[in-house]
Amino acid sequence: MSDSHNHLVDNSLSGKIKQNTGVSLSRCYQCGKCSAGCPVSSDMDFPPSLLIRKLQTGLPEHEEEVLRSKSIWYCLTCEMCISRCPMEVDIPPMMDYLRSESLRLKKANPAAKNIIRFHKAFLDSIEQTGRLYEMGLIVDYKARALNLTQDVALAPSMFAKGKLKIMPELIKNRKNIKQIFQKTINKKQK
Amino acid sequence: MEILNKLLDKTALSTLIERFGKAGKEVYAPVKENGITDFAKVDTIDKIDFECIATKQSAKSLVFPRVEKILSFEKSYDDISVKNVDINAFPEVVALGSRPCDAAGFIPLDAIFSTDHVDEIFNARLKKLTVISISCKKADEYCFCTSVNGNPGNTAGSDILLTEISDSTYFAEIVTEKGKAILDANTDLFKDTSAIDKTPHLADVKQEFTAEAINEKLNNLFESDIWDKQALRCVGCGACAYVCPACGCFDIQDENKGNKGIRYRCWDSCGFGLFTLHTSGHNPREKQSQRWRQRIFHKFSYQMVQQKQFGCVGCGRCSRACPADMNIAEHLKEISIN
Amino acid sequence: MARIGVFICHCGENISATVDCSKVAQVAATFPGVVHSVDYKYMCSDPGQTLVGNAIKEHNLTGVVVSACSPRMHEPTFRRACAEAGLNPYQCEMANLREHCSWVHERNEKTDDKAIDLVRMLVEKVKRNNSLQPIKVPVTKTALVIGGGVAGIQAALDIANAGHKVIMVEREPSIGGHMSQLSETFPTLDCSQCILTPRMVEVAQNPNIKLYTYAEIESVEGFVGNFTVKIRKKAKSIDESKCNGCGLCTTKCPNKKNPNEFELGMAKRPAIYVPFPQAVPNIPVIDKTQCTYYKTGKCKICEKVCQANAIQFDQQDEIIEVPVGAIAICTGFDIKKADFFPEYGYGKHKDIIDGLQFERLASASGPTAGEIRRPSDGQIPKKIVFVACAGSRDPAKGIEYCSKICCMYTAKHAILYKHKVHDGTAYIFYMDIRAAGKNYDEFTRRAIEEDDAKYIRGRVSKIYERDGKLIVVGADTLMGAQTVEIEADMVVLATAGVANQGAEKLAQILHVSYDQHKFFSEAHPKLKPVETNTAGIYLAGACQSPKDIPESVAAASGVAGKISCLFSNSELTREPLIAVVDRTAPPQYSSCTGCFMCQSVCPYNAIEREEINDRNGNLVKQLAFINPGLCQGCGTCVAVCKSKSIDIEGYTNLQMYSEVDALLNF
Amino acid sequence: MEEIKKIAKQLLSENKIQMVIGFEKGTANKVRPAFFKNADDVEKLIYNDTCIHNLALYLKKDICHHIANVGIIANPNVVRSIIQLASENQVKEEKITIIGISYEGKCVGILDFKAAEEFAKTQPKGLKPEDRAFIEKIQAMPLEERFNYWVETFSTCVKCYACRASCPMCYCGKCNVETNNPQWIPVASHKYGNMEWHIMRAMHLAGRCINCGECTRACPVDIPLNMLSYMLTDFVMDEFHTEAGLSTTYAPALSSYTNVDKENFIK
Amino acid sequence: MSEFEPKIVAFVCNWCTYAGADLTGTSRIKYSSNVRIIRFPCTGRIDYMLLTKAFASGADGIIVSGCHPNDCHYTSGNFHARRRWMVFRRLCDFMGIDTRRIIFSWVSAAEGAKWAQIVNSANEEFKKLGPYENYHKLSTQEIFE
Amino acid sequence: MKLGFYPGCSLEGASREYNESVMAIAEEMGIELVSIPDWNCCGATAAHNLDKELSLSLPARNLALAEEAGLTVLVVPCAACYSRFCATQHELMHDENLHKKINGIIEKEYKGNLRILNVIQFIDEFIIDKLDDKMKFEFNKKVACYYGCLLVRPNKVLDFDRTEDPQTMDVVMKKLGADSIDWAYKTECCGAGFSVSFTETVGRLSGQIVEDAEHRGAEAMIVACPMCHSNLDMRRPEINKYNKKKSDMPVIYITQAIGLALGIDRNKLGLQRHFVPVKLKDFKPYTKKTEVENPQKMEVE
Repeated sequence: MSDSHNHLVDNSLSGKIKQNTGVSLSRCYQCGKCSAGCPVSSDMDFPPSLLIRKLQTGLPEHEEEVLRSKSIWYCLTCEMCISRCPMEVDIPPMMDYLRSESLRLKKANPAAKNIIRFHKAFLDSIEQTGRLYEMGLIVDYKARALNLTQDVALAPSMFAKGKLKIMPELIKNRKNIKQIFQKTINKKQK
Repeated sequence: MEILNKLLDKTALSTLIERFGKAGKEVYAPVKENGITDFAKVDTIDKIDFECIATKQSAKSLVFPRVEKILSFEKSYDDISVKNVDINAFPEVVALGSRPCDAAGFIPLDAIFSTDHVDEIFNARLKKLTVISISCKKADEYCFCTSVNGNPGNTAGSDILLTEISDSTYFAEIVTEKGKAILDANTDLFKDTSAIDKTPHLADVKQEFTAEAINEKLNNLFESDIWDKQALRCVGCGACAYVCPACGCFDIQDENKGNKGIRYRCWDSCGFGLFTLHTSGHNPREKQSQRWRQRIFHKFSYQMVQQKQFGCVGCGRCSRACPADMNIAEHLKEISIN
Repeated sequence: MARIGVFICHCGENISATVDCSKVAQVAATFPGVVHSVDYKYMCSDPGQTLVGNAIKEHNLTGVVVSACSPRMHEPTFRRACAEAGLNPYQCEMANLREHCSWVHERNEKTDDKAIDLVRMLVEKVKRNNSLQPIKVPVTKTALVIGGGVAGIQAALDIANAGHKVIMVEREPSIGGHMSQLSETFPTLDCSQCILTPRMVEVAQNPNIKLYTYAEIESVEGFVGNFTVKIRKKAKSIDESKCNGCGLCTTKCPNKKNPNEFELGMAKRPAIYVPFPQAVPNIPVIDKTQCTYYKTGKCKICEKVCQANAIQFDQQDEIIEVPVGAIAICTGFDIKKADFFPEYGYGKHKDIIDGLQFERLASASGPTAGEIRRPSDGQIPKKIVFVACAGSRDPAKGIEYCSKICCMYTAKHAILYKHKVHDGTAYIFYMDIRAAGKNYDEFTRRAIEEDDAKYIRGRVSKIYERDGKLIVVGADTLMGAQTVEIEADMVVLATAGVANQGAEKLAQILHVSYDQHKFFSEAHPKLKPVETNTAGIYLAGACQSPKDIPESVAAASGVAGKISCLFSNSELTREPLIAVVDRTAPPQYSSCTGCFMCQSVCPYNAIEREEINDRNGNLVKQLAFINPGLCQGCGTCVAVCKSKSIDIEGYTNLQMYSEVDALLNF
Repeated sequence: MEEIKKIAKQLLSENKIQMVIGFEKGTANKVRPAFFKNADDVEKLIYNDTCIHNLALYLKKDICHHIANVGIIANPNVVRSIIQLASENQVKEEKITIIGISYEGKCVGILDFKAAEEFAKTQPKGLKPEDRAFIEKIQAMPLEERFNYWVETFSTCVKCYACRASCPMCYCGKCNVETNNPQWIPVASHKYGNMEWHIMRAMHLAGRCINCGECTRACPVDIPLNMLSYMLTDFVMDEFHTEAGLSTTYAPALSSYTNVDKENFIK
Repeated sequence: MSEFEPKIVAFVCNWCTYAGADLTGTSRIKYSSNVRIIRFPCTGRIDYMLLTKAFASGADGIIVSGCHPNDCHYTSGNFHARRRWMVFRRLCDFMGIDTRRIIFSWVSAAEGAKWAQIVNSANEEFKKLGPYENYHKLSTQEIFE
Repeated sequence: MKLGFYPGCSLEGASREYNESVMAIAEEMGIELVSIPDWNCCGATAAHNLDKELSLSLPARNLALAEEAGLTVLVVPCAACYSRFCATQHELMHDENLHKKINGIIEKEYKGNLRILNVIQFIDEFIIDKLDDKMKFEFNKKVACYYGCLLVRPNKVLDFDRTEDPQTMDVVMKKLGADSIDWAYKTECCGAGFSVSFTETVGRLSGQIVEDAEHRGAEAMIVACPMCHSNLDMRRPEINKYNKKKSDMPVIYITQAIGLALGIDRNKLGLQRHFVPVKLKDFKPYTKKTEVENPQKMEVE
């Protein structure tokens, strides 16, 4: 037996964040610098520091709020928060984790539907072709989002400027890519 | 016992070794390894170096090992339990291919360990040792056995002495009961013969002086300046003593691992300054010349008085080993004509 | 035969909560040589010490192992207790069951085993301890005070008034330190210079104090009571004995456009200057890097106008060697400059200033004569933002510790600002208000309640300039971490107090330890707050950690008390834990063969060459001899001695060997 | 050789020295150290390329104690030894007259210490190719094999201390192996005792050994123990750029330091 | 079966590492209890023969620790020690003595956490290396049997 | 000289002009950029938003392929790809178990011997020193260098320039003869991956950036990230809507700026593909500067 502390397994959300990402939320002393610097904090229902505060309480109702929040989806991963945080609380990986948890538990905020659709469409494109096929992505995304009129004006001019391709570019070893998807994201979702 | 004369084929010697092995006897013989010939355990004849004039070290470690456990002890809170070494557990050993001088060396050594106090451990080892020597057909400039009552075909100390009389045959002299026991157990290997004159088959070692003359001279030489002169280049190491077949000095030390420990004896040399150093810092043999004098006096005077035995067999090992070329024969000759 | 007593301390529950003390005592009782072994709740208490004393007498003990806390804590306590019971104090050893065992391990059998091993080790060691007598050394009753800030001034005056000589060394041309730069002081708002200047003058006039300004410590050798200090007195280019302080040279100097250090660059000064009007001594210095004569070989106007003929262009640095008995380090602190902060523009904006600069702006003797004006354009700022914790409590990019004084001086700044700019608004971004001190919280409340300081709880994320305004972007965490943007005219960063620039070098000269922030380390955080680990060297003021004026002064008086105690004896008693060369009977005299490798490794020059002569005076042998007054007991000589002729008391070869042996063989 | 004899005779006859340490004929075709106290004796002096014993050793022995000035026939190894001994305060210049001989056997006349330093510097002393090859062979072994190699090699050591006795740098009045409280090195010549003894000896010679090889030559059981100190000499040269036996004011590697010594192994 | 627990001896100087280990205690930072600390006045005092002695007596690993360069209470003891260890390590390596089992470190009086980390990582390393049988055997075989 | 090259999806699609300009200046400087054979998408924001291991595996496959192809230096112009590559490298090199696991997933062995360079590092290392010899025009305009997020953050992983107020791009632009302004939005986020899903947010974030640059007199913005470029260029209608005024300040890739200074044909640099027309003209011909005067030296004499 080693001498290390035998901590009880922390089942709170912040405990899971610690275990899965190594980010310790107890380090946050609520200075608010992340919220002040966050470009999208005004769009969020809870700015980053407040979101951490909710997780620090460890109360189930607060955790629920977080998983159902818009904040986690509005995060742009611009890394401004971590680059300014005096305590080096690495928020972006925490956000990544919260998003995957929110998805897994089917608690994603309705406002985030478009984002999720976009991400999924994006990954589908990669899974199929190995690379991003922008035309396909846009068509796929719009189909999913049922937002057929958005950016109607943009596509033709992009096309005109040679920025969109009609045919997807396929990589040779698509099997390899499919395998990677099988072993990672697909495995977890099934 | 009267000496029995036999013949032994070299091929039979090989069989003999095998039989020793089967009988649980450990056979030690000169073996050449990395250019140095020394006694080592053998199980076949082909490892044995028969050509070597003298092994670098003598055969004395077979009965007087470099380091030897005497007893073991164990401490507890207020008590110590002591266990003597089990002398019955010593193996039967055969020294094969030793030279007559090696064999002769066991005699003064025995004298040291058996005068006054009879050393059980030494004697137990000696008792289990059988010496089968081979006469010398070659000698070098360091050999001087003939000056100290020995000769290249000397049987003293050997249980069996072999003398090579042809490429294939040894003349075997069965000297002791121990030797006879071997003969009796292996009659098929030995052939009968009458006495043979060994002289043509022996090396020529010129006698330069007599040990008796040295003994005589020493009576008046204690205060002589000859010791200073002779010891000038001596560097004070213990090489001479450690290769000497007749040197018996030892140190007794304890070594422990926690509660448990052993007492052992290990070789020591009168040539070391530490040998006689007193706790006070005073040293009765402070100078190297005094220690050299002690060495000569011990071997040629004191041992004669106490044990009726010289402490030198003329093997010349000390001179060969000396880093400063202290040639003992040369020094002794100088003393004899002083 | 050794008769050892073992005493296992529970330290309340500090040890016994983790280590089975009674088991350890029982096992220790079975060690060879141990005749008495007990455990007890508080060994260091009076009854505990009596327990040890009685056992020594009753069992006729020859050695004692107290198994309790770190020997660095209580070794002297128990050695004293042993001595009182008639046992030589050096026959007492301590096994460290608390810091090295109970506090760092879990409660289990392995920890008990370790405790037993630690005790066994020390039992084996103490069996081989020698009974030693303390060494007496004389004391030089002169103190060296390094640094002439408020702490140094206080320490020097207190020591001098106790009747001892003091040598004060100050790096700058004048004493006074940072306190002389301050405007008014919290929480009383009295004028800093008004209270400090008289004390500065007192230093100059006290006959017991010898003051060297513009001087630095070159080297320190020796030991408590007997230091030898070399001071480099930098050339001021002025003959101090002739200068009458008329100041004509400074007014006539044509080279006036040099940044004024005392005003933190917010004003200019001539190349020959007195740092500030109230400087002590009131003697100018020529700044050689700026003086036209030194740069071009021409000018010498100051020489021409000086009627006292005090200008000496060819003056050289002077090295002064003085013997002292004790040293007080009062070197103070520096502050992080505003150009340290990335998200606040790396000092690009002139109107983002640090707290010390604000002090000068608010000071009646400052560059604006006490009016708060922007450095960029001299306008009076109507909106001012103070940023607390600027760089402090920021392990990521700044300083991880709390700089302690900033909350208070920021509150003071807000009050001073309001007093000077009645129609202005002061915002303060803060994280916590740390105002623990007599009348301190009241003071910050006053800033908020009476002087209308707008405290916003949150940290500033970014400051940028736009159209002449400074946009301060922060958050208000009391409002759900909402973003707050203030268009300010001026920003004051409450930057952290950090260790003085030269602290590390000085620590190395003095051989005292310092922490990761380069602050000097005290010998014990609670019980020896003004001592260093080196006997005879003391600490006061902000060189130890950020401190405010009352704390610095209190520590300085503490140091003065310590030094006065030291000087109250004519002789010092030193621990006899020093190296010795073995001696034996002639003709050996010693196993030392005089190769003197020990001499080349001794940092204290404590090893001399002893000559042994015969009756006719002929040299027989040269041996190493260790001067017991100089040896500090490091033992490096012991390890380099090939023949093991040197040994060190307290850590002898036999003792250390036995410790290794005892520890591992069982 | 005639020139050496001439110098020695002259020094002795002028009583500038009272003894010359040199060589004479030994057993068979060997040479042996010899001590000449008058000019006539010097006729017996010989010098040839078998004269490899490090005579500097005798400067620390009884025989030189009461002699005012000792002349010594000094090849570069001896010169280096004397310089090293001088740096360790073991010999005094006024008591020694060095008659220098180069590696090629050429007599370079009488050297004072300063000249001896200069002379030593002109006599290159690197590792011989075979020594280097040996060291490299050892280094190439896996750790365990290296360990076993030395354990086995040292197991034949009888602890006669001929290595110590023939080393000019082993001049301690009381060798560490002879201290017994504590008993740093087991007295016995068992594997452990032998290993410890050779570790200690190598460490004591680190940065002091002048690579004369006497220890191995003296060893009655031919242990290549000089390789330990040769290897360390090389290491000290590489790391600290110092070499024993070139300066009488030399600070041996292990009793000096610089602020920039490598510490990449320290955590 | 219980896991192998290495025997670790730590030779530390009084002023930095011993005090650092005290700080580990006052900070209540946990570390492996396999270590036994022996206090020396200075790293300059530490004799290399004690290290081999420790191995011979059953240590599986050794930690030698003192003040950082320039921080020595006695000015230069650690500098001398550093050289000594350089040479000693070289010799050990040449003789096949496992230098991975001797860990040198600088731990100041302020580095309580570092001390715990040094001990724990040493403990892990020594666990990986297993018992130092080669050296233990050396001192126990032959005549002790 | 041959260097490894990872174009990434954007450079093959919506940001072709970036690719074209990188290739154009590399060619001019005699550098051959070798694409990783059979490269795949780095996964961008989508992957790490949804699955960590996927987000590491996709870049790791590319890195492994590059290593297999014997490349040691990899130029990654797209800031997003660069960020993903660096993050992957950092994570794998700091976590042995994770490294093994990812190698297992991609069924390739990435050893970690690649040096990953963004376009500015590439310019700094291989191009800037040669500019003096090859420049034909001075880029004598007032410009705002815009770094965005992913080029400089997080510093711990990228170790490139200083996070707040970076300077490397400014240095390059100054070298080209531009007056690069000090401004407040150098490293603020443009909205990045929300370009499609939250267009309004992008309008706001990018709007503030464009407004500040224009307010401070910039004639052009210089970028080194295809996402920044599409947001600032293609989303100009949304930006104008947010700012309630029309802005026609062009957004130029730093490689295009260099290309212009080198006198490369505008179409070869892909300038015609911009939504906001690049109307910059009147570049001053460049004359190589002779010996730099050493004022200090003069003073001594």
